[in-house]
Amino acid sequence: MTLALLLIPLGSALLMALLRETGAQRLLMITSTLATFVLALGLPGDPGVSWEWIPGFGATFSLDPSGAGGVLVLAASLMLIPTGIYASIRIEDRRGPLLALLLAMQAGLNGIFLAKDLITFYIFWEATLIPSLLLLGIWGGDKRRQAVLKYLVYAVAGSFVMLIAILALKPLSGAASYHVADLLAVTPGLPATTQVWLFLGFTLAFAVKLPLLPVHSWLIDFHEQNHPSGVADVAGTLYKVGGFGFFAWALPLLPAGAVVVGPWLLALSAITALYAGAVAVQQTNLKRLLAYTSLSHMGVIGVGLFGLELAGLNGAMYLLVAQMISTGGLFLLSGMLHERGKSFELDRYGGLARSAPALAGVFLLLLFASIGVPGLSNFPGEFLSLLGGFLANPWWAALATLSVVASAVVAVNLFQRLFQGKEGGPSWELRALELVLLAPVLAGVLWLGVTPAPQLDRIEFQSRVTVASLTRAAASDAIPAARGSLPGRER
Amino acid sequence: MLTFLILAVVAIVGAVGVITLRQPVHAALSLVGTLLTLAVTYVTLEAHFLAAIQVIVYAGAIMVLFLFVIMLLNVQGDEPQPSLGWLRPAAYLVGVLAAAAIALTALLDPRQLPAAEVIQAALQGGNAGQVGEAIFTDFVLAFQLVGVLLLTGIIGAVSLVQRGAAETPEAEPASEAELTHA
Amino acid sequence: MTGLVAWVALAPALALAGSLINGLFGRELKEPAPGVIGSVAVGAGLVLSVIAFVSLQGSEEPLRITLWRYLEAGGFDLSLGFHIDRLSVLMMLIITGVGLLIHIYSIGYMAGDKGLSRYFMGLNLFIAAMLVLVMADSFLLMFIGWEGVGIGSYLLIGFWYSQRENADAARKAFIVNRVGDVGFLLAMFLIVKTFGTLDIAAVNEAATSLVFGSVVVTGIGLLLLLAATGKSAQLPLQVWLPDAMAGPTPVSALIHAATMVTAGVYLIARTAPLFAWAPTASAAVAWVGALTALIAALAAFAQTDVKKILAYSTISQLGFMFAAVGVGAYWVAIFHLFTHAFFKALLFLGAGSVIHALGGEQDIRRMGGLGKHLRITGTTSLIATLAIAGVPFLAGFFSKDAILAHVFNSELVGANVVLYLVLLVSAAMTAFYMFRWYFGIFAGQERFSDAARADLHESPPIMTVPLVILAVFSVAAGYLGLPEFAFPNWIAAWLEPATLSAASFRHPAVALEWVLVALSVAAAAVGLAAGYWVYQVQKGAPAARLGDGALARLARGGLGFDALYRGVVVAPSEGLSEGLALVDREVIDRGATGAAATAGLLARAATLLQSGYARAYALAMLVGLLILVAVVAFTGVLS
Amino acid sequence: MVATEYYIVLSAVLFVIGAVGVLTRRSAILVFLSIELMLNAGNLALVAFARQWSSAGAAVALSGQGAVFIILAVAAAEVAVGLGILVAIFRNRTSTDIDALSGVRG
Amino acid sequence: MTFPPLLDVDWAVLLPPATLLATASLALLFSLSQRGSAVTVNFVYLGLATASMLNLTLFMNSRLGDLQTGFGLRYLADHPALAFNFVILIGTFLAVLTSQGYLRRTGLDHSEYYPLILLAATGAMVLTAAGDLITLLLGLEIMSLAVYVLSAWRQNSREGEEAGMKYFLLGAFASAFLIYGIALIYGATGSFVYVDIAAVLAADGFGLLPLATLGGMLLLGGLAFKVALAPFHQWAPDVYTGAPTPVTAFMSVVVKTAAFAALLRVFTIVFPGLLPAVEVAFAVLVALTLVIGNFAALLQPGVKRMLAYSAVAHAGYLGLAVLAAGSVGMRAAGWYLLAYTFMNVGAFAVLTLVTDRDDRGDDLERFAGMGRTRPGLALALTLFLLSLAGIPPLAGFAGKILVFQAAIEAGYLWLALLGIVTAVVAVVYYLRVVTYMYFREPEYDLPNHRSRATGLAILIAVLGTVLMGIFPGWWLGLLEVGRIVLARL
Repeated sequence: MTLALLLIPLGSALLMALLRETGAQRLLMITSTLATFVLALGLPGDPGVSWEWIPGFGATFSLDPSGAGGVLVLAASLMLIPTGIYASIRIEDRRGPLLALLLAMQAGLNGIFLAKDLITFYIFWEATLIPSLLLLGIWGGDKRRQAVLKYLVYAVAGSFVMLIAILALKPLSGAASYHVADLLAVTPGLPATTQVWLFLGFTLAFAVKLPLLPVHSWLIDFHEQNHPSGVADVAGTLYKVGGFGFFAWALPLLPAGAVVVGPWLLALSAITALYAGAVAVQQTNLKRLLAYTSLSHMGVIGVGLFGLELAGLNGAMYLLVAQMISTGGLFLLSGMLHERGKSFELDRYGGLARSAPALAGVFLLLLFASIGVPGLSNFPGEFLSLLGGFLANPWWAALATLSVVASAVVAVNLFQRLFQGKEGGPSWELRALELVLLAPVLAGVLWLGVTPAPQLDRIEFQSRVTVASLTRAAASDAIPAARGSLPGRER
Repeated sequence: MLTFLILAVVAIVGAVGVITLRQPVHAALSLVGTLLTLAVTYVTLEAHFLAAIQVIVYAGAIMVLFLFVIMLLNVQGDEPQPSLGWLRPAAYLVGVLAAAAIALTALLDPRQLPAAEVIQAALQGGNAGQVGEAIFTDFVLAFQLVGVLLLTGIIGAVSLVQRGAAETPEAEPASEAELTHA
Repeated sequence: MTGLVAWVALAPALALAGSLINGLFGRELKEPAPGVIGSVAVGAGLVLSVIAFVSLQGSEEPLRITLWRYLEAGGFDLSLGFHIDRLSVLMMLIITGVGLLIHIYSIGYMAGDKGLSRYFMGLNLFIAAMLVLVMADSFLLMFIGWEGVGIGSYLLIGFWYSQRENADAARKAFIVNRVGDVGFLLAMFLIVKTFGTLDIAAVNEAATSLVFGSVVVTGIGLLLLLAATGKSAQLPLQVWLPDAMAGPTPVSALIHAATMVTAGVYLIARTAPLFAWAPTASAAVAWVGALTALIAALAAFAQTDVKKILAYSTISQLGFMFAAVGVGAYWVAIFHLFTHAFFKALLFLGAGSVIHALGGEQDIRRMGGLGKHLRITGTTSLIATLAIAGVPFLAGFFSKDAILAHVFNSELVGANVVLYLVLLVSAAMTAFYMFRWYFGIFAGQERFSDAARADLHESPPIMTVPLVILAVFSVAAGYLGLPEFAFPNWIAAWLEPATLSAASFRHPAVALEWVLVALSVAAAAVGLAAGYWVYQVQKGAPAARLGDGALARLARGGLGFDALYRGVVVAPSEGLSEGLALVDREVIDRGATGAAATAGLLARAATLLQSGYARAYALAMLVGLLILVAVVAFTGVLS
Repeated sequence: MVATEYYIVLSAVLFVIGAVGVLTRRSAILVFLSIELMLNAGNLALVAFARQWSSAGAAVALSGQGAVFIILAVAAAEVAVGLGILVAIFRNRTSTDIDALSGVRG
Repeated sequence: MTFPPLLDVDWAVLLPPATLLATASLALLFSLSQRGSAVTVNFVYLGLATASMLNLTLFMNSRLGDLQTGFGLRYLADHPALAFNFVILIGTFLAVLTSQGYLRRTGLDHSEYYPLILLAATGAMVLTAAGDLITLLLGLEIMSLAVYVLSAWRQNSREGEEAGMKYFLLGAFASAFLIYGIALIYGATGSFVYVDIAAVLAADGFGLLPLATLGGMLLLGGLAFKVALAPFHQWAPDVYTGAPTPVTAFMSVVVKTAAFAALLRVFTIVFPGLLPAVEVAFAVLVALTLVIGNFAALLQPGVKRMLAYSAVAHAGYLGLAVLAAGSVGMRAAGWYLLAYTFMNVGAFAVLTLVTDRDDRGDDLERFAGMGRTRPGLALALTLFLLSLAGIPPLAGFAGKILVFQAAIEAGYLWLALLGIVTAVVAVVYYLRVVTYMYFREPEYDLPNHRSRATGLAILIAVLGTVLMGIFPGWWLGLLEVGRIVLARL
């Protein structure tokens, strides 16, 4: 079944590329995304697969739905239902290829989240680059080529260095294979200094994708230049897998490295959260604004991760899940708005609440979800992330908590500019079909906000491993030595 | 020793002639001089068969071929106008360094020359029989491969030259792609 | 606890359901269906609250209802649940009771508005959140309610969003509240770090095991205070409440007078044991309250908007409550909260009735003499005014007197007298500005336009009946808390198990207590008399003379806090934000471009070597060989 | 008898002169001639070393001379192809300047 | 008079190259009576098939543990050599397929073309299996002479002339190095046979290490030229640009495979006995190659020339495997070269179909919108380029991780890091073509060449690129088992 989560989207993608007829394309999209979602619902307890892949090299092909990955898959497959169907309706130009790429993207993401072998993980990690690049490059805006280049260089520079760290991991530790179980048995025992360097290698890749200051600038262009339907942005939002990378790989495998480098990254994350919030206030373009907002969330996620506390790890993953849905929903909505207003410039809008109350209502709900209003999806994650950071370092966490204010400013400003103020705008109410499409998003936002415990349990199943590893590392006395060897260490 | 020095000087003078004489024919003849000197040197090194081959094949056949081509192409000397002027000093510098490196290495661990009897016993003057034996035992594969090599050389040379002036370039537009939109 | 009482857990759910119905099917609902639905939902909540109240009569044990597991993270796990004790049930009664009245009133007040269902959606949402806030058994659930009421408030302040000012006011309220929320969040983090739990009861219990007055417990207290100042519009976060008057008047009555703004007081009372363990934090609370009371009263002097006067009055009264909780007189604060809910709601609804009658006019300078036109409104408003002014035998008198007495008797030696005096002056000022308000509207010359006069009418019964009911409570509520030293005090006894009235107070001679009562009566009388003299006898001439003085202007603008914040907080933040945006655009983004340019240079350098000359290539080869040899030679020499 | 090292030095000098010739001569055919000089330098070294290795017996010594024979053949084949290329290219040109063949660059 | 010991003359190990030689001769004779090579080419396929079968037989034997050598360890048809032979055969096959339509279209269809290709492949096989320096030299020369001629195949074209001239002169120059190096090694050790040299070097009291090392360096220089390691690489971009595209494809894979095989063997058997710094010196070459190859490719306006530089860069990646040496390095290089053969020949094959008949018109601008006008070719080219860039799950990725892993295991983490950083640059220039094909509107009418054979070559290359990427274990498994001549037996 786990394998089916890759094969269904991938097979559908191939089939989609061949289909010419609109109706058939839509039908396939609906069937595929729904089937994937239903399968994702049934993931818990599924045994997963593990095959030898490159025997002499020690790579296996291993997928396992336990832990945070399964939850992320669930959220991603939920989001792809409205996204895919909306794309199949909205996109005119080269629809088939776009839908195929969306599905390919989904397959890749599922692979990233489910991989239990470091090489398998890397393959999906890198392979997902291609559909997202093509989505941006073919259907993007006027400056898409610059955006593509920037995205490409950032992503590849990070992940290639990570590749070296990955490749070095096995020979240095003497692990039997790249399977997580084999690695976990030995890599935490590596000398702390080695771990620090390897961790930095992973950090480069994950920090770019998370993203953290100052390697975030691709994200802004990425969102701004993607197709106005917002479809690719949703896929791109799903793609912010850096946090997951830290959580599932870098932290548990290299705990001593994490303990040494973590505090620095915690500070950086806190700064990112606040910085992005502050910059978001200045944005006049809806997509750029949303991009900075989600960057701010990513900072909060970082705070949760690098506090290296159980609560924070759980929260970071949960926020990632929630963020997929809330921010994804906002991008979809902005796509719907663009269809009506043909612009993302906020100056062009105003007073829409009167003519489009449902649009305003849904938008506001998602905005609230996104700024972490309790009872909605982002709150548990945000709360736990900041809590985790606070337990580790109250001051940086407090700084990050200030981003709560910044995001509130952004949200209410945005809502006011779009929906309040002057009246008598055109009638831009959501159509029934669009409301139906948004229903899964809203359901997800509420579901995640009201009963987070079941999903958090699944996440915690995995975070416990990490925390155990981290605790052992923190207790060892090799750390101070490594800390001294870190460049730029203050004295 | 004196013989060696004379031979060495002649060989080097000939070699310098190759790289300095303006007229290609002169340069080629200068090379022939060096090659012949080397043939004599081979004799001093107990390699009579090779000396003969050097004269017949190298100084004879190969150099004649060279001269033939020089005549055929009516090759003039180097173009008078300078190009890559910086290359010459660089070449000399690098050359000196390279020669020094090789010579130093060679002189680093001087070896005692075997006694004349030993050399005589082993090489027996390097006559054709001796060398032939080496070729047909140690180098039997190499000998076969030399055949292949020569075959390749012949086919290659023929295919290049045979087309000759007879070949007319295909009449095709400079660029097949037409600019459809500016 | 099971049985009928457990159904009380449904109270917020019912309100939420009402909100959802109004929200989702608003377009299909015909007037007055939205109002009826909303009122029924709140009414059901009231019934359930009464049931809970009754069931708690005999028992001091709180009613605990576990809902579902919410979070579980490492050391602390958390189920959502309700903890309904005597304090919460009192709050629930206020919320649903006053709430019901205001819902009913709104049916009349909002009649004909296009966004009726949206209005009741917001109102019900607010009730639901407020109930959650007071019923919560953990800080986290309380925070859920806390934010929920904030959102309800945001939606309702900006209800008439077409006007920019209203939307701005809503935005301001939300953001300022969010600042307070940061305090709440950080407090929660610190609580988890310290106690490993967010259960309020457990925290209260565990707090006493810490060192008395230790940094941690003080820190938690101060952070909670920050949260409370945000929601309760206390210094320094009081600036949003006057602007919040942009919302419909019933909203102001419910949210910005009776219930939501008291959440801060409730929060501190709820965590009384913790604050009792943090004297510094408690003192801070008291000082914040007292200063707010004074400053807001000052600001109230100069307002011309009927609602803004009430808004500053609310801030001021909340200051009294803060002072009370600050000195540890928790039940007293709740008592004042209780009485204040009635008379302040009444004042707002009265004001609403006037505004309604005058077709939207809010400027006190264009009112006057309305008492004879709007009899019910005028009478009930007078009762409320007297109550808030602290006129004996009305509700406000008892509760305010209790506060003054407890402050005076508190153990903040030295400071207690100062606090007392500040509050006493504030009390006198309250009486003064409230009479200015009352006389300005209901007595004296009629200053409204003829057009308004033509339309002038008393409000329909659906609005006046709630006024009357509230008026009754504004009188009667005070008798629940007669001065302890002489009379049985029901409310103190009722709240005792819930709020730990353990904070010790001096018990001076009864004579002194009577003196204190006399002083507070005197303060009310002085204020009253002054108000009567200035606005009734002199027709406001002394005030007019002050009219455009700098002080008056300052007071009118809320004593310059807005300007101060604009200069000290908003402008620098905006500057920072702009600066960072610039940095992001010009430095970080450029950095990427710069890297690309460097790569381009390297590329050009690499191709420059490719000169096309075979001889140069040969040289490179020879050099390469020399490099090989050199590397070998040097490594050999080195090793 | 003259020691092997002297022959090696001579061969090194010839080799380097050939290499410098490659770098400095602009006529393709002269470049080629220089390369022939380098090959002969190699042969000289081999022959000198063959005599030196007489110490290790006839087989070792003679294999050096055999190698020279093979290299002669290699040189011959190279010359055939090389001159073929030269003729094919310069047949229609007035000069054999290889610097003229530097259009492909960058 | 002492006779040397009788040599074991095991002609059977020569069967694959001998088959190619025979095919070349037959094809030449046959084509003399033909105008064009339409029929002759079938001989070529037949010969390649036969050689493959024979090679397979030997390969299976070597897997079973037979160490097949001949001529007193002068010819080592061991497991890696036979594996490399497969790569050579596949590369040759794909190059021939690509040539078929191309020759006819461009009027370059002369009867000696296929015989020369086959002779070059013969030389490549000999080079791969060479167990002594003389065999190495001869294999190299056979291969090189044929390729010199092929690269000058297009006469009356400036680029073609330049290619032939530069390649030949510099190649002969490099051969002179090689020969001089052989002479010095002989001078130091008294032998040409790898294992004997290794034994002498390893013997106690060996006193001529500097001389032997200098010889090794000269040898390395000669081989570095053939594999195009910087700074011995400069011929490559110019020659690759000027040679007919199928020949470029052939050169970039077959010549490279054979030269790397020889280099690996020398590096594995002979070099460990030299001064240890030799490895460092080689690492410097690899580092230079990685930087220069990748950066020079970055801004190339022509796709063919970009691919030429990319070939240089890939030599750098293969250099990493060479540094690892031994069975690890052979395994990594053997895997990489097959993957590289598929993707590189594939890319060049696509080029032959969209560029002009004179191989010009490979400017990046002309690829604009190819995703619309020639979707199939664009997709194939995209796959090849992505694979070359090392993006998973294509063959290039698995190859990359294998060579990088090998280098890291050999202790060359810094070089691996350098390699990966320059690989970022590589991604940019490869994907630049993709962005032109897909992210721009078509501006030019591309020539619409059609060739079934070339199409087949592209299809095979696509399959190879994809399947090797997804199932890398198969070929790796084949490389794994079997015996290798590593040192004195």
